[in-house]
Amino acid sequence: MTESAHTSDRPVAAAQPLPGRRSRRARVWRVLRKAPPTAWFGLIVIGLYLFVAVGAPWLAPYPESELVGGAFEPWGGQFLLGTDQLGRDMLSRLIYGARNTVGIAFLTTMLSFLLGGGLGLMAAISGGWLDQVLGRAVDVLMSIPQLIFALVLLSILGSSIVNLIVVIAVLDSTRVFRLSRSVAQGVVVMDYVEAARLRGEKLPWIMRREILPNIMPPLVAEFGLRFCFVFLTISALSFLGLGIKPPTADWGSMVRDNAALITYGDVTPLLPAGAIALLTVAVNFVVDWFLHKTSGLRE
Amino acid sequence: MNETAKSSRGARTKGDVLLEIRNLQIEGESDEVWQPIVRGVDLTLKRGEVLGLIGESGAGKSTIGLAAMGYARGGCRISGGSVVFDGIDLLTASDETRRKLRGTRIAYVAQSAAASFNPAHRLLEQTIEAELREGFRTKAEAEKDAIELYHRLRLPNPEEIGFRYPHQVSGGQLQRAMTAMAMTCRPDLIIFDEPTTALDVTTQVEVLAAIRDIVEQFHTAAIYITHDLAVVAQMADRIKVLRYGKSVEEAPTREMLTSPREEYTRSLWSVRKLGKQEQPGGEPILQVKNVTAAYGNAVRVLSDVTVTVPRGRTVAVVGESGSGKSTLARVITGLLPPIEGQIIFNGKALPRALKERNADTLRRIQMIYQMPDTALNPRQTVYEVIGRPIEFYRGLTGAKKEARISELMKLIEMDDSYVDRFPGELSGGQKQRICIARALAAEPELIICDEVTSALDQIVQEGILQLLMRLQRELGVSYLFITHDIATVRAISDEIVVMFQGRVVQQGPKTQVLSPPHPPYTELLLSSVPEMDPDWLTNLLARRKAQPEAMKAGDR
Amino acid sequence: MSESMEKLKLAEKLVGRGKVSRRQFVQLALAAGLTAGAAETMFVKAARAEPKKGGFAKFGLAHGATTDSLDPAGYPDTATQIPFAGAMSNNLTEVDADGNIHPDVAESFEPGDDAATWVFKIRNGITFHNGKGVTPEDVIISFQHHMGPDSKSAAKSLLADVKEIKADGKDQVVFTLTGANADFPYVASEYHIPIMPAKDGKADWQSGVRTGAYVYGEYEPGVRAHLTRNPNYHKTAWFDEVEFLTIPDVTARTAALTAGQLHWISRADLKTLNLLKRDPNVNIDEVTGLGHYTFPMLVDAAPFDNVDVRTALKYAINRQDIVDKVFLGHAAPGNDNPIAPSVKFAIDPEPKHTYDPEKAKFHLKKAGMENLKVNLSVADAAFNGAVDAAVLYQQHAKAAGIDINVVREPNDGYWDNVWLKKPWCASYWGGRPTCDWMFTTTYAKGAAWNETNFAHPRFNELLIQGRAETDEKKRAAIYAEMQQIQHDEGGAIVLVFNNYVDASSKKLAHGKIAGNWEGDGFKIAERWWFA
Amino acid sequence: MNPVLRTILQRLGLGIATLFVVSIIISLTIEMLPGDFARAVLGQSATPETVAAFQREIGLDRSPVVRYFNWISGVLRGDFGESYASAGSLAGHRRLVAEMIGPRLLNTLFLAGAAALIAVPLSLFLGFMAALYRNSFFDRAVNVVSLTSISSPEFFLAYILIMFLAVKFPIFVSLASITPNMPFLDRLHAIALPTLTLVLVIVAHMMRMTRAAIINLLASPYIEMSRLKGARPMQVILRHALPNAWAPIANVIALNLAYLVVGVVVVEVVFTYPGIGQLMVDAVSKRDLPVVQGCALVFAGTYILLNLLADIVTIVSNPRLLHPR
Repeated sequence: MTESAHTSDRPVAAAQPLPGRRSRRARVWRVLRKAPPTAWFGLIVIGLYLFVAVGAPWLAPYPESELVGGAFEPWGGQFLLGTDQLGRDMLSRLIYGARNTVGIAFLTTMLSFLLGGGLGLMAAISGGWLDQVLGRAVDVLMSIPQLIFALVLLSILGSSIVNLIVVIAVLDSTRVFRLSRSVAQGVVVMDYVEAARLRGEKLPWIMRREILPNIMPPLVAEFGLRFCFVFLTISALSFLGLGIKPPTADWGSMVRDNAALITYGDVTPLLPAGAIALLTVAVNFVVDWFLHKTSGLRE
Repeated sequence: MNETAKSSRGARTKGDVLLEIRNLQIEGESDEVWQPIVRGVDLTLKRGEVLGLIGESGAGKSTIGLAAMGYARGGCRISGGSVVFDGIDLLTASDETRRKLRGTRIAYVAQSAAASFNPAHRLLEQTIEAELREGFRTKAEAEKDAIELYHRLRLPNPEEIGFRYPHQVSGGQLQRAMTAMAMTCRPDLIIFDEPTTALDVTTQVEVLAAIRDIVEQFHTAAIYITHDLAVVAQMADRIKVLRYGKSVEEAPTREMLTSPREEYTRSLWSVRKLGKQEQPGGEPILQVKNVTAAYGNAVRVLSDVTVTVPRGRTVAVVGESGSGKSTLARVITGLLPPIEGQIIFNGKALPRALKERNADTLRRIQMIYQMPDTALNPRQTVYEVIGRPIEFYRGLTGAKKEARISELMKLIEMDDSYVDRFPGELSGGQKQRICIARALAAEPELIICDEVTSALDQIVQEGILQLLMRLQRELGVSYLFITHDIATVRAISDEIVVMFQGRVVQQGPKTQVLSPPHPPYTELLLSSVPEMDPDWLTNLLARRKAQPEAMKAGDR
Repeated sequence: MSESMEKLKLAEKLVGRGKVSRRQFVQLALAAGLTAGAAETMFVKAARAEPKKGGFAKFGLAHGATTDSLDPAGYPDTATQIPFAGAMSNNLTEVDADGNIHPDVAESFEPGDDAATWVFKIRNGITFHNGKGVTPEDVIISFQHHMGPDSKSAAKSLLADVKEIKADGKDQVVFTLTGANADFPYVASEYHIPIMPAKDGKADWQSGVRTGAYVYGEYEPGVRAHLTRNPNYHKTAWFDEVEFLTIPDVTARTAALTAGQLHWISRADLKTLNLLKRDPNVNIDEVTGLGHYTFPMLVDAAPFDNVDVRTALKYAINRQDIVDKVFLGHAAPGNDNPIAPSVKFAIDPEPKHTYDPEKAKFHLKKAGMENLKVNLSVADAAFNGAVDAAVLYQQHAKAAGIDINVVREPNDGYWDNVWLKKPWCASYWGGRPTCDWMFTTTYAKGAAWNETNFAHPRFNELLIQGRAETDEKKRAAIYAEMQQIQHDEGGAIVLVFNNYVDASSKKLAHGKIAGNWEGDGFKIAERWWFA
Repeated sequence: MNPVLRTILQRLGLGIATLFVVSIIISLTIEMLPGDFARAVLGQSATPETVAAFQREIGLDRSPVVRYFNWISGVLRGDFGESYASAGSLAGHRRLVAEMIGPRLLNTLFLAGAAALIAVPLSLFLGFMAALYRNSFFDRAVNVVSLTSISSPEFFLAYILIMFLAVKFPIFVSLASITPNMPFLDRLHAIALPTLTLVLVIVAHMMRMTRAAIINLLASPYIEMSRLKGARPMQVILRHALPNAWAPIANVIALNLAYLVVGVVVVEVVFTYPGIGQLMVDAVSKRDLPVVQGCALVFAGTYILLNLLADIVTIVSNPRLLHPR
């Protein structure tokens, strides 16, 4: 409807200012300016986390796992948020926890997207037996309880950080596979994909150049959600004793180590849990807004 | 016969004013900025009168139609003016008042009946929903009345069709069922929003006839919205031409057709005036020989099809949806390997499947699609779209590639400055030009054009067709032109292939195919194309009554 | 404290158990110099502690697995020990809260001439839950259940020197040992050896029929066990019903206690003990036990096969720091001697293994293993605070140039997959009441639970000598040498002697809590009552 | 009904094939775990002879392939085998896997059922309301609350609930220990907190998906048509949107119900609830393969069955599939 100004396709003599590459930043800014407060809140929180994660060694007042005081020192004074059960500075561990937990969750999610997304695209484009085989394999993986299977696999492989990332990424990639396959199927039928095929383009080009850019919005949104789920899975594993090993600060085991305090109304264990919740809330806010922007759901 | 039809329509008594729209202003939201869509339109409709609203896409026709019900779509708002229906100002009335009018006193018939019927309920339930809700009739009475309406709308099996689900009924029948649904409460006003645009021409005739009759029988006022002047000429007492949300001119139907005042109005049927001198066929570049094809193990979509395209010529393939036109294109390109038969290109048989063809073969046959929106990757700039085939087939990069792109942009009559744009920043016609440039970038010998103009407005169609013809003259490229639109066929083709249900019904030079005597299907197809004559429909129906068997193919 | 005052204290206790009348008590009180009025008040207060029958007590235990069974050859932890060994069963003998040995299913026991034979007389009229009287055959079968080549019982090595068990008449059983063992009545009290009825020449453990205070009821392994009072018990039990629930999560345990769903929980969370103490409805029961926590190294696995590596690791840990930070003072630092100070013949070996990174470095250099890097496998399933202790240890060892990699193991299956398997892990011991017993169970060659794979010829020789030796002085010398061997060469880093820190509802009352095992010597169900 | 039946049979066949593959994978992974049941139970006291005797007794001496085929042929006859547990003793008293899983499964289903009975209607209601009044204060509030509850670790929610509803205000109990002969109301009281935790976890997800499904449908032309026919807002949702929303909603519900059965190990641990998740974790740690297999089959079967149900709802709610042309 708003296209009326372009109805005529007669060549326009004087080109209008081009929305070229230079103005992309301006466009992003324009979109951001119109973002709702929740999205802003989410973006700021995510930015803050990234800043803290990157700058942990400079920001933290004390080293990650050094004992710097007595156990359970109160808040304020030398230790802003007190100390934990061993006398490590809570604030420093929270800061390093951002780096470890967020970093690991991020790597895991990336890996699961590379794996699930790549296979999903291949299944959608190729169809046929490849699609069938991958689809069935994913069915099988999804019908095994994820957390318990992760526990078993980690027992077999040993719970190193690399194994943790790989195991969770593989198990989680099933969901990514399903999503990317279904959204890619919507794009595969498009004429421009057919045009690329008719041109004689090979699978990687079609995947990367024709399909991927068009399924990015739902994938990015899913990335945010999966990131949260991976985050929660890792903290659940830590809770069950198979997560990130000490003395690395990670929020899941920090909650678990101090959980007993909750029953006495002490908020210390709430801090790492709150940090988890805050980040996932922030990511979800941004994802929500992003989905809203890209799905064209108006009104 | 002509006289009777005229008198029956002329005899309609026009009553007092039913609907009065004054200075209507409607805005639409785009990127959170409100921009005007309708800018001060006035409209008056008397009881029993049919007003045609005509204009290209973006003219604001549908928006005005919905505003006549006091309704604005999501993302739109009525920002000024008044809509007075039978003394009630719909814009200031309460939600409840408006809601109660809708479906009872003002009804709506949408463009796509298939999408507008709820797939979860049977037709009859949906037909009688409004009157049951308002308690006008008992369920039994309402059902009886609905069946009666189905009868009048000449739906097949009127007793039973209501118990079907929407997906079990064909498009033309759904459109009539939707008209029945609009009629159940005997409204004073019906808004018809392009009710036949999505239908084949042969089906369109039936629906038009049914709608016209029932509107007359119940003496209902109507606003008939369409982009097709020939169609509206059959339906409307008066016609109003819209452009950019403004009224261009308004006149009684006959007056509008014979002596339009505005240049713009004349341009609306400009494509019909395009013509091409038929060129005799030369050596064949493409021969489709006895091809039979099917999807999976399902029924055959093509049986024993033979088509020849002479070099440097345009062969038009016509037929309605489901006739196998597009499948023919898929078979030629190798997307759908045929079960039997051969594709001979430049005297050599092509491998059946796409994978077996080499890049040079692929280069020589290019394709242009119906919907430029889906044919262009929305995430690639014009530069990437046109540049890729140059790079892919010719291996050109850098300055050479850019020079070639610039050359192609000139060929399609577009400025170089467009190369950095994304398809979303182009109009429909511009997108289609980019598609043409992409095909030309491969330097093909044959271009398959699959309904390349049917998604475009008339005026834009003309531009595209002229471009294609010019390119043929300059570059000597051959076209296989798939379309359902006879006017387009007239404009561009040298030879015509008529297809029906997967078979070739008739094939030959344009003048031969278009002049009688015709085989029955060609006759039906040609006669169903609306003409700029207000009496065309009346006359056609009368003619067909005399030869009832000709109609059978159309009632689908 | 004066003698009369002491008598009064005892009397107060006896009032609680209903053994002293009001008149007797007031007389004692007056003798101790109290006024009659004060004596009266004191009596009422003491009498309120008098046990009475009734109620349904629920106990929350830190252990339990679905593979647990009634078979006393197993009984890996408190989930089977407290309900089945403690509440449901009796042994021939019983150790009381003060560490004294008493007859139980036996009425009396006598050693032979050289303490190499022991005669146990079965209590007159004692019956199993099914009404069947206990016969010498039952006793013999119950012991033989753990003996013989096919036995997989944990008590096998404990009974390795039992040569023969014979019935003597209708109510006497004679044990003939391969060598003298003055501690044999203590052995007979071991929780793996309850008296079970014989059936077809085998011990019938499956039916759950025993002689104890409570009768077998419902049992879901790894979840709960529900027992009801034995009306014909030869002693007295107070609760009508008892239930034992497996709750490995300490937070869940604590919450259930404070919410009143449980009356007693084992292993309260030390980190939050101060907070739990503030709960007006909760008592903290702290008993210094024989129990201790260790980091056992397999002495036959590299690099722990080098005694200098072991010594270095012993010097590289700051036990006091761990006591303070992990156990918050509820423990005593160890000196790599597994014998608790309260046990007879215990010594405190020299040189003291206190934190000394320089000595650790010296020993490492001697072993040629500077920059030692080792894995320490821990989980809180070993003992509450094991992970924290290991992390602290890691810090301490850094100063000595030792890189300890703390491997966090899953709690589930820790005892099956890590303990006795991984070269270095964390472990806990309930402790044994005699030197001989402790060493026989844990450090003797071939012992089922030899968690360090310790096989020291001199040590094993001394173990045999010690049993035969009747001269107290010589015995003391033998056990002192054995303790010194453990201290110098043993594979176990004895971290701390722990206190049993349990928590209970104030609704429960009890006498002096025994420290020989957890849960009032496993007998909590029998000895405690609702106030 | 023919297409429904055909689809059901097709899916059942696929499901059985999936179960088969799952059992193979589980066998493989358990074989790959270090140690076996005999060693796990015998511990250090094991001599090579006793381990061998033990292995003979429970059949661990045969090759994994033979054992697998024995087991699977038993399953095909409806016999899930015997647990290795308590085979360690001399007497041959073993527990049937079915006996071990049965009560635990019932417990899990009881908890899942309670949670579902609250969560499903609640989330549907909230989803409808949020869709109907979207961008209203109610919608935004529900959105923020649901996001927060999705974002919190389960054990965290559980501890918070314990703190408030069991310790500070002792309305419920933190220990969800239930026994077979407990009165029904007492059982409900006992599982109140785990139920609430699960409800918090899944309501958010289901409600958001319901809302999205409804909103998605509200953009359909037939919804606009229903408005133009003068339908009331509630009628639009209930009569025109809902019948078409059943398929996505059923899928979300199936996914969440499967989660309630399969994914609640953490909640079981925190509340000491004797469910099947803990049983499987226990069995894995003891290498009790038959029990692990049994649990895995139950889990995978649940997942497959619920998805099948969702498929059936999809077919039945979609006239296109139910009444083909």
